[in-house]
Amino acid sequence: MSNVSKIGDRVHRKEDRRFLTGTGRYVDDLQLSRCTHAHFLRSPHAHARIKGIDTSKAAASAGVVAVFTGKDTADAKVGGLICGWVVKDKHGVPHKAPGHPAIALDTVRHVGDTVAMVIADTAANARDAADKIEVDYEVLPAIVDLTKALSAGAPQVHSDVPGNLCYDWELGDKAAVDAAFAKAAHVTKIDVVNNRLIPNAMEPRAAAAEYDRGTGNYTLHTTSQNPHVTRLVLSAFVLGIPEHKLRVIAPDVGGGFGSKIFIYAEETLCVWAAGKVGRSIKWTADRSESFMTDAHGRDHVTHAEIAMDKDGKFTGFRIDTIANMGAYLSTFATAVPTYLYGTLLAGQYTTPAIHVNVRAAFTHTTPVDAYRGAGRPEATYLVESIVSKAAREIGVDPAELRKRNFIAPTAFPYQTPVALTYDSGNYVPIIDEAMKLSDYAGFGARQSAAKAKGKLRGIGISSYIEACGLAPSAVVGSLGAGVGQWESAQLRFNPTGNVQVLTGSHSHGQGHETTFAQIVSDKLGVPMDQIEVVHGDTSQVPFGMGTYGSRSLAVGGSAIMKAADKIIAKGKKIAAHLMEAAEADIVFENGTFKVSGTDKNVPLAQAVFAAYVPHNYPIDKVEPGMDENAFYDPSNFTYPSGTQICEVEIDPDTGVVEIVHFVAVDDFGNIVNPMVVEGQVHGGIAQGVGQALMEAAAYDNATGQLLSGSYMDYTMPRADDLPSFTLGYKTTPCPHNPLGVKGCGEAGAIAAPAAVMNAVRDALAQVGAQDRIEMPATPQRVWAAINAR
Amino acid sequence: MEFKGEYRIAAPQQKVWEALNDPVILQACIPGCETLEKTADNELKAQVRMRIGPVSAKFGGKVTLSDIDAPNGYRISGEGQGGPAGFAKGGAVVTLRTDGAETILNYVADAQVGGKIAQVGARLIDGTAKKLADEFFGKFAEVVGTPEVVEQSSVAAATSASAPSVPPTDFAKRGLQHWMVIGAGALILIVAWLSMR
Amino acid sequence: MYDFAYHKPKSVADAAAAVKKASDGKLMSGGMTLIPTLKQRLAHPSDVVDLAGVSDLVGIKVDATGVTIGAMTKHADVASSADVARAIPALAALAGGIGDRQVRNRGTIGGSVANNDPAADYPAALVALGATVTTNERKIAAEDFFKGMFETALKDGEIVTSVSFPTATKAAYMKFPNPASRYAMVGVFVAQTASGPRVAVTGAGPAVFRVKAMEEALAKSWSADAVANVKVPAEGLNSDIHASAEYRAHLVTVMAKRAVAAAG
Amino acid sequence: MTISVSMTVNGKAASGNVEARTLLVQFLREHMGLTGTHVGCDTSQCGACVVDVDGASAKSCTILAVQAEGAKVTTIEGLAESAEKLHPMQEAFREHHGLQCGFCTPGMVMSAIDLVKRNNYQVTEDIVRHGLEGNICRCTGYHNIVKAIVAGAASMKAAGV
Repeated sequence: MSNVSKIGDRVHRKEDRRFLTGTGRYVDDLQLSRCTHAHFLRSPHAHARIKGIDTSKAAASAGVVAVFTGKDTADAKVGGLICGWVVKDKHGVPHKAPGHPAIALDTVRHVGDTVAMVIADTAANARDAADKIEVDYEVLPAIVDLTKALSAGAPQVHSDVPGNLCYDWELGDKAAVDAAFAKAAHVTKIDVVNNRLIPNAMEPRAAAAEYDRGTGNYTLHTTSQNPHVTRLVLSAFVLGIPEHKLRVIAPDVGGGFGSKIFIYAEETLCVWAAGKVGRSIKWTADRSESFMTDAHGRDHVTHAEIAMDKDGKFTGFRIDTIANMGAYLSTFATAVPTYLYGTLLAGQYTTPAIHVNVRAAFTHTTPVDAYRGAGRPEATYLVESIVSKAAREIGVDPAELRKRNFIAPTAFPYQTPVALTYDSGNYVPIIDEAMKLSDYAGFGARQSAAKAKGKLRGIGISSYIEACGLAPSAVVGSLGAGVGQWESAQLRFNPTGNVQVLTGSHSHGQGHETTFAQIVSDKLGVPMDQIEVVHGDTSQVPFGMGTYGSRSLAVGGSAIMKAADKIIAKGKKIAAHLMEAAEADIVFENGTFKVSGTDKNVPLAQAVFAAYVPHNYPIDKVEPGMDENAFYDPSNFTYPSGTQICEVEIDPDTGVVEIVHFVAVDDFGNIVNPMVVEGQVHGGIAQGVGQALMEAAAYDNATGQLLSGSYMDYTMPRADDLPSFTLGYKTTPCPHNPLGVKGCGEAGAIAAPAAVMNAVRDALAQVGAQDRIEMPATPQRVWAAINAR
Repeated sequence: MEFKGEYRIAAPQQKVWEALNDPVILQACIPGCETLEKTADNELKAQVRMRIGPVSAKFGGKVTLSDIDAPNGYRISGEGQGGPAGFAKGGAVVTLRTDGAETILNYVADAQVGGKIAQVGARLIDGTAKKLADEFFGKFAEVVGTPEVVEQSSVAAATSASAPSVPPTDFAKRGLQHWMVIGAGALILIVAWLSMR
Repeated sequence: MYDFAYHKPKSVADAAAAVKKASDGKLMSGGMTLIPTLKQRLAHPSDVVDLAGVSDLVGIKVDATGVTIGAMTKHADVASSADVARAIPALAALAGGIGDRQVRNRGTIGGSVANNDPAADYPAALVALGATVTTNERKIAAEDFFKGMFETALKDGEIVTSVSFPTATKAAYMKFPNPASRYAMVGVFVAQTASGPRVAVTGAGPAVFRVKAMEEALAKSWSADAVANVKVPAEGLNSDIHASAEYRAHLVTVMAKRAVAAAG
Repeated sequence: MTISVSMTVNGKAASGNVEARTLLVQFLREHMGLTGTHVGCDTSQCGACVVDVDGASAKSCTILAVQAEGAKVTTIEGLAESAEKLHPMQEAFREHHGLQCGFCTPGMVMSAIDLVKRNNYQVTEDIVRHGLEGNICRCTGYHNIVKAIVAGAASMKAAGV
């Protein structure tokens, strides 16, 4: 692989060899010396008062090192888990932030809430001991039904949050929207439920904490998407360990999809307890725990109305949403249904007046936070569902109605009525390409053929916009974020010319080790096998913000570009000295510094060597060494867009929905590695299809029990549930980052639910059942919709 | 999950009421019931060793009687703890009324399970309830005799292959009859059993 | 999982003795249900008696009258047996659709029938084909064997040694899987047997059951149309988050129709 | 109850003392240090733990170590001929980007090899999709896994493995 790669090449992944040979190193693979094992006792109740806990039998159980309860952590002044984004309500009042102790003190608030921690010499002994803890619960009424959580008389989740209302937030010009509706030629109304999802990264969360008594240093190996943020939160808010005494390492991580952004009780407790017992502690969730305690995603109920003029141009859009926070606020929970949702409700359209009201509610359920797409799938599902419904109501083809309302390519930068300024895009060619790839024109014939064999065929369109590449720190700060949103990079050349690329982003499947290397290879002309990408260790890598919100390439990649520019600038000074030329005459091409207009040249490796062995070196002008840092803070979000078209066939006898064709055409800006991008789109679509057709966290409304708590009842998409996908691209480069990239990680999951459901509704329209179906459109639900009287 | 039913019992109301309150009869009818004892006027304690398929565990249950209106009925509620398997709890309002020489028993019961059993065994919760109802019935039929069903409810019993010619509705009737026997305290034990899957 | 004493006897008699001797003994064949149950700590047996050491429980015999399958024969081996495929193709197809490939590579017919999970596939075949279960003590007709949810005619220490299926002139099995677990949400096995048509349903109720009305309709006319209008009452059928009793009842008819069509 | 077990793992004799309750996957990971075999669920559905036991794929989270007494077990670590030369199926996954986070990958590759062999090296997209019923991947949407296995079948046949 001693080749130089270019941006845009389909380069095979550098990380694959270790994953394919079983030599990846995930947290649970670590073997720590004298390691103990933690097990957490979980609440079986959705809401109960803890009247007493007797841990004496557990403490006496074989191999037990320690048993901790909420009292122990409170006595030790362990801080509560925090929410890092302050949302101010429509009156400017910050959201309600009830306490979230790592171990419940006197009340448990969801099934799976942590009640006690047992540490023993083996995992089995820890679990045996946990079985012996006796908890005296006084079971209290629970509220899990989101539509009732804000009603008078609903059980209260927190005594200091009256009516379970976390915040009542709005965005947009209500008066302008009301005026638009007053003049509307047609109004389309819709009620949608955005079903609660459980992320289910295949690697369960895990933590392995070490404490060095000699130095007082802590090390946490954990399944994190953002180890520096974990360190920051644990140090500054929860445990009070000085930041420089806590090292957080996120090694190979088996998928995250948002669920591994957050700072959870278990990881926190392992660090704290390692110090307390003076031994290493390891904990790996079993899948049951993942179901109960990984932050869930989505979970909205919405009523919306869109106003149109006589030509089908959207004139006003009003949205009323209730969003579920779960029992406690997870790390970024508050931002998801507000700044990642409300601001995206313009979609790709010129709708001039939009007003959204979001009320966030506490319930006795697992906390809800960002899951692949985070807010944007909810917005897209709503916008694209109501647009297709409007098209049916006014008798216009849904593709045509979309085109009529698209923002024109000449209108960028485009200011929406919901705060964002879209930077670039060109939507018509995208939908045209998607229509071509899906043979949209030929659908009628296929629908007739299906009908002849007793099947219902439908086609659905979803044209999404997302705001990603999170984001300008000044903007997110003004909106309440507790952290900056830049990214860091360091290019650390070694004297022999190879380079380590240290990034504050974190790869847990996205392929950074390859794409980031490609950027460096392209930019600096260094062969791929001379480049190593390092991430995930707070003591190796400069402070970084991690990976979420499709930000790694747009922000982290741009930081790498910036660091590379610094390398080139420094290299020019060295090369000018070595070639006895003026710095202004030096150009850098294909990994070599040249004196412009001559054949004199110095390869980068030679400049690097000179920097480390500065015997002949401009030491008065340039420092030795070749090691540059950069921090990049973008000037705007990036705005990937695209259109997906899904075609389904429904068997009315059983209600089974088969996806017969799925097309996605995206504008991700410039593409570094098409192979990796396609993989991201495939995976996103699968999760979106999962939401549309099969996945749902089911709680028993009366008891708050999680009924879909294993793969026996939570339907994960499998290979035979999905087709192969047809992908296409149209590119408008991002105008404000050096790579011209927009981000691709979430697009599939954002657009797919609406594409699938619009297709399902289109199919069901043949029997008048199009308004009787909600996600997930399971066979039972589809059958019931068809047969409803 | 909610059950309700109405039964005609060929016994005077006072006798049925006494049966509803007789731990000896109840223990005899509950398979796997190792102990059932009165701990106070309105409280019973039970230990049940229960097996369903591969599942086998010991449950401890506590039963409370309230709203007592002898001999017309009461509310019974309670819960069983199955250790790491989770818990089960439930309640029933039982009412009796005389009809000639016989007694009409009505009940409205609800049962809930939680913890591991609810999380991994959702598909079997209802079925287990039905199975347990059947087991109670068989046992009680031996002990007390064969009462007559006047009306069906949502509870139905197993449609067993061993008697394929009997339509499901007949099984449903048989299943329902159990509840008369199970009456009060036993319901909670059933619930405790449910919690095993 | 709680720990237990492990035994691997070499004969059925030793296995029966070992499980009887234990205070709370459990037989294990493929372990595909038992091990997950133990992992969830939903059982705490004192002893586990592994039948894998009893070699004469494995094998498939086919003759003119039918197919006899040893209790420890794996689903994958039934599915891939050319002899079974020739004698009762529907049986091979059913075995090939149990669980997933890895479950079929370990799970056994004896374990499946002895466990009698309400959503297991094999019981439908046994009942529809009129199979006989042979144990170390006796022979039991399939209909007498499956008693209810997870309940069989087996007594303590009684061990299934083989299952014998008579051939049928026509037979097919159609399964509608639970979308999450892939267990049968409804499975219908239809067979034209020497004693007439038989329709057995799994997954829908607490245990496998026959649908007399469909059998009578098929006796008059063996065709998909004959069962298409036979409705099964929803009362008494299973209900969960994936399928109400009504939906299951409906699926019984749909799957029966398809099974008859597939049987030809 | 401690029991001594012996088996052949990746062609080498392996033995150890385990509890009766020790699962094969625990034996492989904790006793042998072969951490390529993963555990992704507790209900035997995800397939991250698939290994080959005596020529058939099996979920090592649903087998007791004592059940594998005397067995020949092959794990993901036993496939590649050398550090440089991957098994054709591993190579196909790499070539077709059939993996992202890598966690399900070992089980997926082990299932794929079994699937290909059982279908006599003749697999179609449809056969592969249905044949992966016991394996869950959350990253790839399966598209590239399916492509990889179809291609891997051809290279396995060509390589005679």
